[in-house]
Amino acid sequence: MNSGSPHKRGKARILDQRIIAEGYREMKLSYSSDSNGRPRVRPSSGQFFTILPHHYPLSIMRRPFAYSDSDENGFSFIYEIRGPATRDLANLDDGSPVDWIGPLGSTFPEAPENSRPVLVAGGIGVGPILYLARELAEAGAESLVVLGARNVGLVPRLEWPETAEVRICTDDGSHGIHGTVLDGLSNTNVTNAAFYTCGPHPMMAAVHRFAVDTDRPCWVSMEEMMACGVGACQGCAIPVKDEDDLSRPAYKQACVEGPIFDSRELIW
Amino acid sequence: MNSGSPHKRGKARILDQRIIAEGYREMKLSYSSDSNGRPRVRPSSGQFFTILPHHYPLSIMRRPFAYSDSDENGFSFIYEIRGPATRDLANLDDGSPVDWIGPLGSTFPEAPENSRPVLVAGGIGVGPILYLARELAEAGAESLVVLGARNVGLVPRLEWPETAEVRICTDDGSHGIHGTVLDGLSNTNVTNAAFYTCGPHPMMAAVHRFAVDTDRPCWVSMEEMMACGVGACQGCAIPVKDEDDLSRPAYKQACVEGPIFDSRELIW
Amino acid sequence: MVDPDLTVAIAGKTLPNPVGVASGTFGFGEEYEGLTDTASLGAVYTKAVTPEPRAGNPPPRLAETPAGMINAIGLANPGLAAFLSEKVRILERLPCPAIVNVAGAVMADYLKVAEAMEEVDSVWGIELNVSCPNVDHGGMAFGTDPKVLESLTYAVRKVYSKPIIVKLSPNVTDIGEIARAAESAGADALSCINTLTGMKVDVLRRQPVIPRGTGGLSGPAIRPVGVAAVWKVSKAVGIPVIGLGGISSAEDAMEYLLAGASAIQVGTALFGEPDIPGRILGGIKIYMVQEGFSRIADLHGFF
Amino acid sequence: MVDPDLTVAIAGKTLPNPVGVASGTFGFGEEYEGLTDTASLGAVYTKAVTPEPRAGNPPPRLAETPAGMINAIGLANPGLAAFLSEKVRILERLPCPAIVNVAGAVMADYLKVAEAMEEVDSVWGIELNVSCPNVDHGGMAFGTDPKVLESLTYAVRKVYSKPIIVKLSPNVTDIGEIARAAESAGADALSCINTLTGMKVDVLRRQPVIPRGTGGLSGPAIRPVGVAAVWKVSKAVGIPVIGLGGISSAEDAMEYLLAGASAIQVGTALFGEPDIPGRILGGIKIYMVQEGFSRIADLHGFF
Ligand SMILES: Cc1cc2nc3c(=O)[nH]c(=O)nc-3n(C[C@H](O)[C@H](O)[C@H](O)COP(=O)(O)OP(=O)(O)OC[C@H]3O[C@@H](n4cnc5c(N)ncnc54)[C@H](O)[C@@H]3O)c2cc1C
Ligand SMILES: Cc1cc2nc3c(=O)[nH]c(=O)nc-3n(C[C@H](O)[C@H](O)[C@H](O)COP(=O)(O)OP(=O)(O)OC[C@H]3O[C@@H](n4cnc5c(N)ncnc54)[C@H](O)[C@@H]3O)c2cc1C
Ligand SMILES: Cc1cc2nc3c(=O)[nH]c(=O)nc-3n(C[C@H](O)[C@H](O)[C@H](O)COP(=O)(O)O)c2cc1C
Ligand SMILES: Cc1cc2nc3c(=O)[nH]c(=O)nc-3n(C[C@H](O)[C@H](O)[C@H](O)COP(=O)(O)O)c2cc1C
Ligand code: FES
Ligand code: FES
Repeated sequence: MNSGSPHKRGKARILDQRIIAEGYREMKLSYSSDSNGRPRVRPSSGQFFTILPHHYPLSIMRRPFAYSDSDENGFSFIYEIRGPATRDLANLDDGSPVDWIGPLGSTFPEAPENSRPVLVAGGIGVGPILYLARELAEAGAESLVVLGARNVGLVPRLEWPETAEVRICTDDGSHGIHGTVLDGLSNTNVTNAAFYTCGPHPMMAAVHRFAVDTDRPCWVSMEEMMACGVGACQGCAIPVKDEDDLSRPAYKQACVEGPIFDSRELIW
Repeated sequence: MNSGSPHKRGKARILDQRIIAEGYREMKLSYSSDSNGRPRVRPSSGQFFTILPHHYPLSIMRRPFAYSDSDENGFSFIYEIRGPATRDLANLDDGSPVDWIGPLGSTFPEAPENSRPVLVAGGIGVGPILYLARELAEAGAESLVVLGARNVGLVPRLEWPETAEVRICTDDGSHGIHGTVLDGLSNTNVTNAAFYTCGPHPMMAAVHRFAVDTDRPCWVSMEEMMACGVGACQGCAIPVKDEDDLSRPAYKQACVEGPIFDSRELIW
Repeated sequence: MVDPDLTVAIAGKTLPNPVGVASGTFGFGEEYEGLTDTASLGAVYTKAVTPEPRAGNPPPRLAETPAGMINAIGLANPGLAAFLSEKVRILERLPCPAIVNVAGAVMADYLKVAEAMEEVDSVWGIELNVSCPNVDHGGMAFGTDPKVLESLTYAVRKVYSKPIIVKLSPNVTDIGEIARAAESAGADALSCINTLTGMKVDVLRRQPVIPRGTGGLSGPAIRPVGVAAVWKVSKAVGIPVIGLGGISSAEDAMEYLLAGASAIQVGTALFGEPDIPGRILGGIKIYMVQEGFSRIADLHGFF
Repeated sequence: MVDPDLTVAIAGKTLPNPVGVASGTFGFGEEYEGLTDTASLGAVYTKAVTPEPRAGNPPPRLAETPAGMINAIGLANPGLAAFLSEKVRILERLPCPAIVNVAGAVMADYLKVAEAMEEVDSVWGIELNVSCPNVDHGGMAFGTDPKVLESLTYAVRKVYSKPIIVKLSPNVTDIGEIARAAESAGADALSCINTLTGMKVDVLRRQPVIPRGTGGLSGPAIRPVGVAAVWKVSKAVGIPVIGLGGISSAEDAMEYLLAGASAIQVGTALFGEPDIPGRILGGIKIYMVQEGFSRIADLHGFF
């Protein structure tokens, strides 16, 4: 088997999982001790892995999740209970095996020099944003994190690095700033901001427009249905601008050309 | 909902299960305390129930099992681990719910007066035969039980009533009588025997022929694939002799006209 | 909030609600007594009735497949005479409409049963099974050739005045063409789909599990095929379409209703959960209330 | 015990073993690097190649269904020129035969790609995709009309000398008739089945999940349909049949081989378990050894 490729398949065991908000959990997994149970390269923020659903093959498609943390011993992710695969995850006992393929996809790029990373997350987007904040902190960089949630019950209880300034916005004002993440960005000097965003599509679209208006760079993490996760099936098409011919649609593959895209590349 | 019908659907909880032979288990279940969790009538030996497979609807068909015991609090059965549904059963924790429909099908008829019940079982047929032996013991009747197994590892470790004389036969002679159940029947006065048999088809066929040769009554418990279990789908056809017209096939439904049949009715 | 109107109109008659139970999976209406409430059903579609009694195919007649099953019952039924003398009594007692599934080998078979049904008051309508893949002369030719289907439907129409539902096979190149043939010959509604042709092999015996080779595949596995068929058929015709194939939840039923069905039938899912029709109906009601629909017929036409 | 002979003969050439990976699920052969061992594959069937590049359909292109999935990729591919300049290099490096899946909207498209493939040494043979249900001009007409298929196959035969495999659609009334048409026009083998037409509805959005409505259903759900089709087709023709549809284990593969297939392909199951082809091959070997078979071709003909 050729091992030039960075991704591989392995089994990990659930170390522990905890509820971090209504319907949201953080799960920690540990690699098995043999080298076969470990990835070839350490996953970076923005990247994802896929798991085989517990009810495979009734649920036939692997499920992608973004890393929220990772070290040589294992990795973590944050997930929302949505359907069969995540319901099964929530019911698994500690110690249960999870079949993963990873790391997959592109990473959040480094911010341009002298810029200040502004990380904007909502919903299931919080996992990769947390990982990015951790990486930035490790690199000694400061960051601004803006989190959006509908109400206080959905605000994730997480430990953010000290170098991150965290602003929480709730639609109903039940916690933090009353309003959306854009309200969370007002009164902020964005002249040197570099935006990184992951979350619901409308939220990312708003951050993209804000970045365009303020002429700052913006990277987004795109979600699309995935079957193979490795660029083989063409299932995960993201509409992009075709520089050569704007009249016809062009697509990129979220799994290998993304999930992180320069927001200006995409059709919003 | 009309409740003229004897069968109903309910949930029971696994009280406990134990290994009784290689690949064979005895499972005890208790009805939930509300009347909805209990059957309308107490199941009798020969009857069966169906369970919804744990992996429903990947496994879409309910699975039938014969009662091996039953009282007002619950019931038991003996099963062999064969495929998806029984593998799941074996992995369930005590306390897990099991979705049952029962009691279904016909019962072992009473033996003619002055006859001696001879019960012959092999493999998964041991459950209903055990229940019949128990019922006979309760009614104060003696019985002869002949059990066949390939080898000692497959001989079920069970508690038989004291009024039952139990003979065990193994194909390889590793336990009890060396030979088949027919060898177990030799040296037996069968002039007043009434045969009841459940197990592999060739075994039941042999017992049937033995009963015909010795001119004694014989009841057999037939297995056939079942979908509805209540006579609605016509899936569980058992070929029987058509008295009117022997040239064309006739069938009876194992689920409602059986599973217990007079062996002379059937085409062997 | 007013309760939504759940009735379904077919040829001037109405079904009390859209959730029926499919032919061949609910016998003649009494077998599930104690397990399901027939009063909550939109209709019972009976097992197929043929003029003569049929013993059916040799066992095994059933095989399980991923999220589905194969059956090859072979139209086993007591025949028209026994139906009239024994089964009609059961249908009379049913608290919901009874629709008789009619099958045969040649056109005269269908006509004979249909003519007899014309006289039976307790029969709400008939469903022509022109799509049974499990017998050598099970009407499959009627269901795959538009011209043949047209003349069959036309002939039945002449002898039968109450609702005629033609049940379509998915095992065709162009189901819309077949649907139009049935409509033009006077069918009042179409039901689709019957089972897909399928086979399972016993790899150790090196024989098909079903002695005759192939059988009919049903269950959740085929639901996407049924929904696609209903969508196509409802675009091809103006008469009501009754959707079935793999429905086992209210959400599944909603897929069919939104794709163009005016009513649905539950088949294979009854085997696992006999009381599922009532729960499906409950779920449809909740959907309608929550999404602001007052009539079943308003549920389709969005795409 | 001698190792069984696993080779498969098609038109005088051989595949090293019967387990290939299906078109559209394995890209152009390199995407699963590190996840599966291409050296153990009987063949890689590439994603469809059309003369011009195709962007494919708008998302979502995928939907999950019970034990299956629907796709509507829309033949997204870089086109013939990019295939020749970029993908051929990958195929050359593959340690197993590469079979190029050829698609188009009109006959000239197929001929153009086939002609180009004639010149490419690293291409073992071609598979004509006349059965893609996911594009408006995806060759579906070629796959449903025996006469049209016959002339297409005949024309391709004239420009292409290496093995031609025609991939059949299950969405037809009589697959045997279509199979005979392809054989009579010179096809060297047939593969079946492509996906079934299926639809999934998003009941809250009240729209089909796939924007164009229907897509192609694949996965374990369709296996019984594929096995039945292979059985019928292998009875209808004398050329080898390559079976696919829902294979995810050695037992599934054995069902197809016993039903008449000379080789198989694994598609959807790769998404869940990319290394499954090797394990399927291992299981086939064990079956052959335990059951005393020395050649793959001896596995069929029992029914
Ligand atoms: C690159 C990427 C990263 C993701 N990261 C996270 C994360 O960190 N945390 C998190 O909670 N969720 C994440 N998701 C979404 C996650 O994949 C779905 O929540 C999960 O698949 C739901 O599965 P289910 O069976 O529970 O629900 P289902 O009911 O099966 O699906 C619910 C929704 O999940 C999405 N989904 C389902 N299957 C797939 C699939 N095969 N590919 C893509 N999306 C699918 C669809 O939007 C679907 O409508 C990510 C998705 C992508 C593409
Ligand atoms: C009336 C009756 C009484 C039975 N009593 C017992 C019993 O007391 N103990 C016991 O271990 N087994 C009993 N069986 C057999 C039992 O139903 C099967 O062992 C069980 O269904 C296997 O399911 P599975 O998913 O584990 O295996 P699978 O791999 O799905 O099936 C293995 C075999 O079990 C049988 N089987 C599977 N599904 C059905 C079905 N829906 N209906 C009938 N047979 C099926 C078939 O022979 C099949 O080949 C009985 C069967 C019948 C018909
Ligand atoms: C056991 C069985 C018997 C059937 N018998 C008939 C029949 O007699 N007449 C008929 O029109 N359809 C018959 N069908 C087909 C069903 O009515 C239905 O069209 C099909 O099963 C698809 O629906 P489902 O997936 O909900 O079961 C039968 C199906 C099954 C499973
Ligand atoms: C995502 C996807 C893309 C496909 N693309 C093609 C294609 O380009 N050409 C083709 O002939 N078949 C294509 N198919 C069909 C498969 O090759 C195969 O015939 C079908 O999926 C059934 O097999 P399976 O159930 O093992 O997947 C595609 C299938 C899938 C799931
Ligand atoms: S998921 Fe297959 S190409 Fe992206
Ligand atoms: S299992 Fe349905 S009639 Fe017996």
